[in-house]
Amino acid sequence: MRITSSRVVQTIAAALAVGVIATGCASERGKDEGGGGDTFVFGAAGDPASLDPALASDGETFRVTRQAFEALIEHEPGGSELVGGLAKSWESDETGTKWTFELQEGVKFHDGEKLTAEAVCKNYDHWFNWTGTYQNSAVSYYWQTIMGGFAENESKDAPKANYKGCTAEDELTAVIEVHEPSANLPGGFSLQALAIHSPKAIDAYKKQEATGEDDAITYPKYSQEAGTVAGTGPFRIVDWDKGNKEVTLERFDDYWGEKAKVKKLVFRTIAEESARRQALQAGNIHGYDLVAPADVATLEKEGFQVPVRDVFNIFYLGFSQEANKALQKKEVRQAISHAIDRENIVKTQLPEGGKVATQFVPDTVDGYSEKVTTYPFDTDKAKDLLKKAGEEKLAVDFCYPTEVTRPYMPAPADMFELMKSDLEKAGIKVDPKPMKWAPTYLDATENGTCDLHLLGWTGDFNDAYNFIGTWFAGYDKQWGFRDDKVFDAMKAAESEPDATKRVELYQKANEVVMDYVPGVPISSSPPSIAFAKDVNPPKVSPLTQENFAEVSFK
Amino acid sequence: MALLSVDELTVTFTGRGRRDVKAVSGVSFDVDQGQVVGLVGESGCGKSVTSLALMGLLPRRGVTVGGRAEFDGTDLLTLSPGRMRDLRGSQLAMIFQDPLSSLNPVVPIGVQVTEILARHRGLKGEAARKEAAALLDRVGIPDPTRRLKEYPHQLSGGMRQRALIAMAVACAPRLLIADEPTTALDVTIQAQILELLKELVDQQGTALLMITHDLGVVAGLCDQVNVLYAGRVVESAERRELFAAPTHPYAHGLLGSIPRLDAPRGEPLKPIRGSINDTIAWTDGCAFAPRCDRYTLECLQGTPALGEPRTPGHQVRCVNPVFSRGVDELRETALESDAVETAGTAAAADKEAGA
Amino acid sequence: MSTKTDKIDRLAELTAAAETSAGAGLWVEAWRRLRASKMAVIGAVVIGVFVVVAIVGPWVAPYDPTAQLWRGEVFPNQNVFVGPRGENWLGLDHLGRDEFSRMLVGARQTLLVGVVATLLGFTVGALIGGVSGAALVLGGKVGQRIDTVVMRVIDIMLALPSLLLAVSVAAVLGQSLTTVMIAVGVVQIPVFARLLRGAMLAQGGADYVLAAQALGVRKRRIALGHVLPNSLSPVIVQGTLSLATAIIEAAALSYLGLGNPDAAVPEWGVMLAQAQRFFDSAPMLAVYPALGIIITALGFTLLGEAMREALDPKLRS
Amino acid sequence: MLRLVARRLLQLIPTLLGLSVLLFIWLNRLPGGPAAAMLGERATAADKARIEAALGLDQPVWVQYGRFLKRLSELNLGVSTQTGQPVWDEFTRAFPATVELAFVAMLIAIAVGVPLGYFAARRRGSWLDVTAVSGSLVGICIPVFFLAFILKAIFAVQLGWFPSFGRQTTGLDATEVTGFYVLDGILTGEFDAAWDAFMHLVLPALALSSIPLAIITRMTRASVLEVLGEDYVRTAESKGLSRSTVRGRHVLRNALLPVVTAIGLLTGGLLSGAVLTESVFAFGGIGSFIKTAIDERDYPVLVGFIMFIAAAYVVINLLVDLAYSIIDPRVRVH
Repeated sequence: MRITSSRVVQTIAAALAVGVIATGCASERGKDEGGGGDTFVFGAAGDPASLDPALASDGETFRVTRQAFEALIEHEPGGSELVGGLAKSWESDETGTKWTFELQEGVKFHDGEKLTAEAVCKNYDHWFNWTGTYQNSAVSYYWQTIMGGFAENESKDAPKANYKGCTAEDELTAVIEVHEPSANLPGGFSLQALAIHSPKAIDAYKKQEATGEDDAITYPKYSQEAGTVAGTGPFRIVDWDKGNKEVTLERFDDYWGEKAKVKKLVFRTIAEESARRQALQAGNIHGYDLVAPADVATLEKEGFQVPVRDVFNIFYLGFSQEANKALQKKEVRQAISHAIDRENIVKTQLPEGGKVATQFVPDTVDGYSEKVTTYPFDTDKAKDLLKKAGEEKLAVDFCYPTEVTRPYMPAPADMFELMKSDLEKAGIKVDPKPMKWAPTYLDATENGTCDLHLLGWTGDFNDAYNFIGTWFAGYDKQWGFRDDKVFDAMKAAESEPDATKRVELYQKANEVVMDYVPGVPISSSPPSIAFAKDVNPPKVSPLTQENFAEVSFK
Repeated sequence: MALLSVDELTVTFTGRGRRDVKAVSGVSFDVDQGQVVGLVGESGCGKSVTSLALMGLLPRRGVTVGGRAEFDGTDLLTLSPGRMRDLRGSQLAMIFQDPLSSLNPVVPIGVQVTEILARHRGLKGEAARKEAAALLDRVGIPDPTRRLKEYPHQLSGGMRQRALIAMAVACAPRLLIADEPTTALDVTIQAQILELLKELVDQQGTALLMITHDLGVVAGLCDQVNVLYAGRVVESAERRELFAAPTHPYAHGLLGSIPRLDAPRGEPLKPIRGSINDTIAWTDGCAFAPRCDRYTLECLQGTPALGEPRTPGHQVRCVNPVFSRGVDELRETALESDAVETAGTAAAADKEAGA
Repeated sequence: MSTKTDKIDRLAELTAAAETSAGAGLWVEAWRRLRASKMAVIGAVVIGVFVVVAIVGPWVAPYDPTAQLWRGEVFPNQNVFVGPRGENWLGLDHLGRDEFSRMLVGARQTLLVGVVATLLGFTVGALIGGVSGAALVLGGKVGQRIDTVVMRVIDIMLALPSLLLAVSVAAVLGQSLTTVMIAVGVVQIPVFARLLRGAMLAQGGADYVLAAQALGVRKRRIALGHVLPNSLSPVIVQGTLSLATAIIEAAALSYLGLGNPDAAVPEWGVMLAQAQRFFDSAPMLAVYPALGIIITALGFTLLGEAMREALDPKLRS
Repeated sequence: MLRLVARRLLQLIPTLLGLSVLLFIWLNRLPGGPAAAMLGERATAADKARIEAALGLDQPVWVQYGRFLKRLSELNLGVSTQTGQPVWDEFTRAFPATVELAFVAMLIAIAVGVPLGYFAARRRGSWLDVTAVSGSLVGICIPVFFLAFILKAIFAVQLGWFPSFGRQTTGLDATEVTGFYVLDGILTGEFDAAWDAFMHLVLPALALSSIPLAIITRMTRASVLEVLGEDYVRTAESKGLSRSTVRGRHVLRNALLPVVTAIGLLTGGLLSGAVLTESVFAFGGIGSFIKTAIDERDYPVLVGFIMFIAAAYVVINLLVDLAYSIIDPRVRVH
């Protein structure tokens, strides 16, 4: 997991984006024929990378594909609990290596195919047998995270395969086996990247290679234009107008579940934050995600709907102990924790619903502990601790990203400045190291070259390991420390098959971590999403997995 | 009754922030039907300004024009711009000094000729083109139809001047003003152009106001001559009279400063001292005083009046005029009115003098 | 006797009276008309004020421009800002810092960027242009070849939109205030080079050069002693104008996120780019720096234009 | 004529060659250069190795340059790291938008600037003149992106007269022919679409036109003033020609010569402006594409764009010279 942090980011964006749309009350009037009222336009922050979610790891892509593809397991609308998706039920054996899924009956793919156990296996085997560029972690990131490597790993750096095989016990019973139990399961089955495609589509995919070893990946043609891809979702993708930066979806009338309320769903890319807001204000779009905190108030004042999501992310100040030896002293780490006025950050920078964090998981995640050591804002205490550590003259390099906003950190530069002045009040000299987000900043943080850095993570699914596990399960250059107490606590939790026991172990782990303070958890903030006055918005989800089929017009 | 009678014409430039400059202060002269009148003087003496004032071509802002200029009974100076436009080109026409810069570089000759025909004679299309060709032909431009399509930079200097003349005479104007029409041309061409002008004037009975610093030209062409100095007429006489007996020290000086091929060897030229810049305001006295050999304090008693100290009709503005004999040789040549010859020598001489 | 003298005296004084101011030297005349032109005066005043502020700003600034003294009073996330008031004449910025102090101190940064960038462009550009100009005028065959090569390079630079050029530079050097200066400066190089060369060519044809050559004056001396100085005036004018462009370009870079990344350091361009986020709730935060930039740039432009007119022989009466 | 064209196109070659060298160095040799960036955020050692091999960073420089050049010559500008699509395709997709925008902007600049400059010169010193001159000076001094921002805030957001972003109202699904939406609308008879596209153009075009407008106004004014003093204008007057003839045929025609050249140069500059304006209005053209490319450090795109612009620039100026040689007989090439 050398590159966790960047991953973190990616996923966040992903999950985030994905979410956006969705749950709204079904209004009869939504059904009326024709009229612009039947087209719902949503402002996206970026173009999707591909129409095949399996090749993607970013939210902008998932936001779109989620409306057309469904996974075996889904999250409850507006919540983070796992519920049936294409599988109405699932179970694992006691070893946690054999997963059995009971599929829904009468599910049709957009191309008319029927959902069967074979279809499911065809998908998993297709991914497992990927070759060439498809094995590039940039393409198959999520597969590699959840299921490890491939049938034949072409590069020694690819993780070892954990996927064993998939068998269709009968038409609607699929069994997926893995070598080792993993904390990523069953959560992983809910990932959009592992959503189920029509077998016919899969055959079509197989004929096309992702190419362009040269200087970047070229995605296969089928993933760049509507037509081939086919899932089971409430909408089907009918057009991707790259010139106009628009993806158009239409209601899928043979959908097995509750049909979509609007005839047409359009995702329109508007890169600029303020441009998105103005588009909504000007009535050119019906909603958008990643609302700047500053805009929330404005929009509410003007009568737009800005439903508050539950938090599902964590924003932290990371220490790289190898970059600055002083950070290896616990007092110093504690001092910094005390020095930072987190209240103020939440008060002035985060949108409504933001929370001060006490540990490296948000309180919405199972495994959150009330009993962790806390470090309230106290400049004098910080000074004392520094004196104790003999580090009155402490000076630190503080890296922060420019020109980027993340759901967990709306304005990095501003937050940096706030923390900087906090630290300086505590007598710590701060040397600002602003960097461009990609690749400079991400490389720097990955390799732990900054004393202090700002990062965060939004969960893919409700499992604490998806947060702390990615950081503290073992040595990581980003943090640059080895502490068996911490590592063991993680191991224990990960290898525990029983869900409830695991949760307790996670709570322990959190306490251990916060006692060691590898960094300062700052806050959890709900990424804001906004909708026009005249729509019934979907249920907003902490995982930002809103379902646009719920949207309708008033 | 004169065709054009200029009376006390004054032109004052009022540059902002600057002291007003009187370029022409009270110039009066007449031009009769078919007559050739010369306005002579060094550059800067106000002759060109005079001509522009008559044509109504002086910029409106920053210039005040006074006096009267009766053209056939109507005062050109108070005429409405619109009326003036109608007169210009049809009744009054002008030929300028530098033929190259006076022609629009990006418009074919043809158009520049036909546009005036269209404006004043309502000739359009083929008719206009025919007439234009005829005009070019008349001013001695060979192969006119081809020339019509060409641009000024494709023509020789002489051709250009001929083209300009063609435009000027296109509507058989009653008064033609030629401002140094030959100065920019080679000696031989000069002669031809003068010849041409002469012909045209004779044929059409056009009156010609010849503005020049070249006495040779005057000698060859003019019936009546007005010598200007610092914006005032200092001497005005019939051509022969003037050459015979230049009475104002300036006019005298001018004639004296021309080298003559027939002058005895070793006889020095008698150039006029100083330059047009060494001057005093007329209000203080004779503007020429600073350069004048005959200058006395009397010269500084206000503007000297225009009198006729010698022969009636020969007006001189001087308190102590020259009564020596004139320059008969030059007169002879002038009498023969062999323009080509004189113009040639004179101009050549003029060049040397200038160098 | 006496009559003779007072004859002369009288005449002398009258002549003197009539003397026009004609014949004054190019520079004298230019200076005279410069003083006469309103543009120049306004421009000069603006620049004067700006420079003074830039110099004394940090000392007269009422507060530390980087200290978040009123942090508790500003809530960007709820659009709660503090406008002008007794203690903060221009109100507070989005982090509770005194906007007025930031404007004052920012002036220096801004001026710095403009001046350094222009100087860079000027020096390098003038050097290149001068060399190849001199080479072409006096270098014969070889000189011509040199000139062609140099000018080809210059053309390449000219062929790039200034912003792209700046971006490339920024990308190579990484982000910092220095980068901005260099980036903006590089953009100016070809302009100056072409200008000086052009001027020198014009001068090269001038009679006095031919004369000098005819008199066998050494070529280097002609180039340095005659051609160069006489070619400078347009370059000087351009220099003034470039200061304006530089300041604006720098702002543009900041907007593209290539400006000085340490936003704590107040610089008008950065302040403007940042404040746009809050435009709806606190438009003035964007307007102050924007005005600063516009007015300053205007100052330099006015002066530059005035100088151009003053030095333009065509416009001399 | 043809010889001129040929000569200029030949000149294009060394320019582009030189440029390619610079870019090559930048691309493959300089620290923080793209080679790193291409790896993207989640690259593993495997990817690094793969790409380094692909870029042949192990081979001698000249070999690498050769390959680089070959790719360029095949118009293979590489693949955008943002979109994973060939840069060339991205350009051809985004180009019409920018051309359309730049064209309208230029149109505004000329249609307003020339008359304004002309009358300012005719009535020198009048209030019109003063406004025109000072206006143009201010115009040059307003940062384009700020102007764009203000225009949007006022006319799109506050007053709602114009759309605030994009090229076309969503869901209008107009048929696309040329990619120039206004034109398409007219061609296909979907006039509502044409109008819609036009409304989307207004604000960005206004913002973009500010600088060329200012410059054209001042140039026109200056050169009209100069021409008014020319002898041939006096000649024309002396012929008693009607005002319109004198002004049209004799004054304007000559006065516009330098303006034409300026327009050529400005068109090149418009592309810089487009980067700023388009990003403010999320106008799906090359400009906003480049803005993201800059944010994302999408080097293949930037490199491609630079080459592309360089070429475009030379061609534009060639066209200008041709135009010039047509309107000014003195430089006509035979």
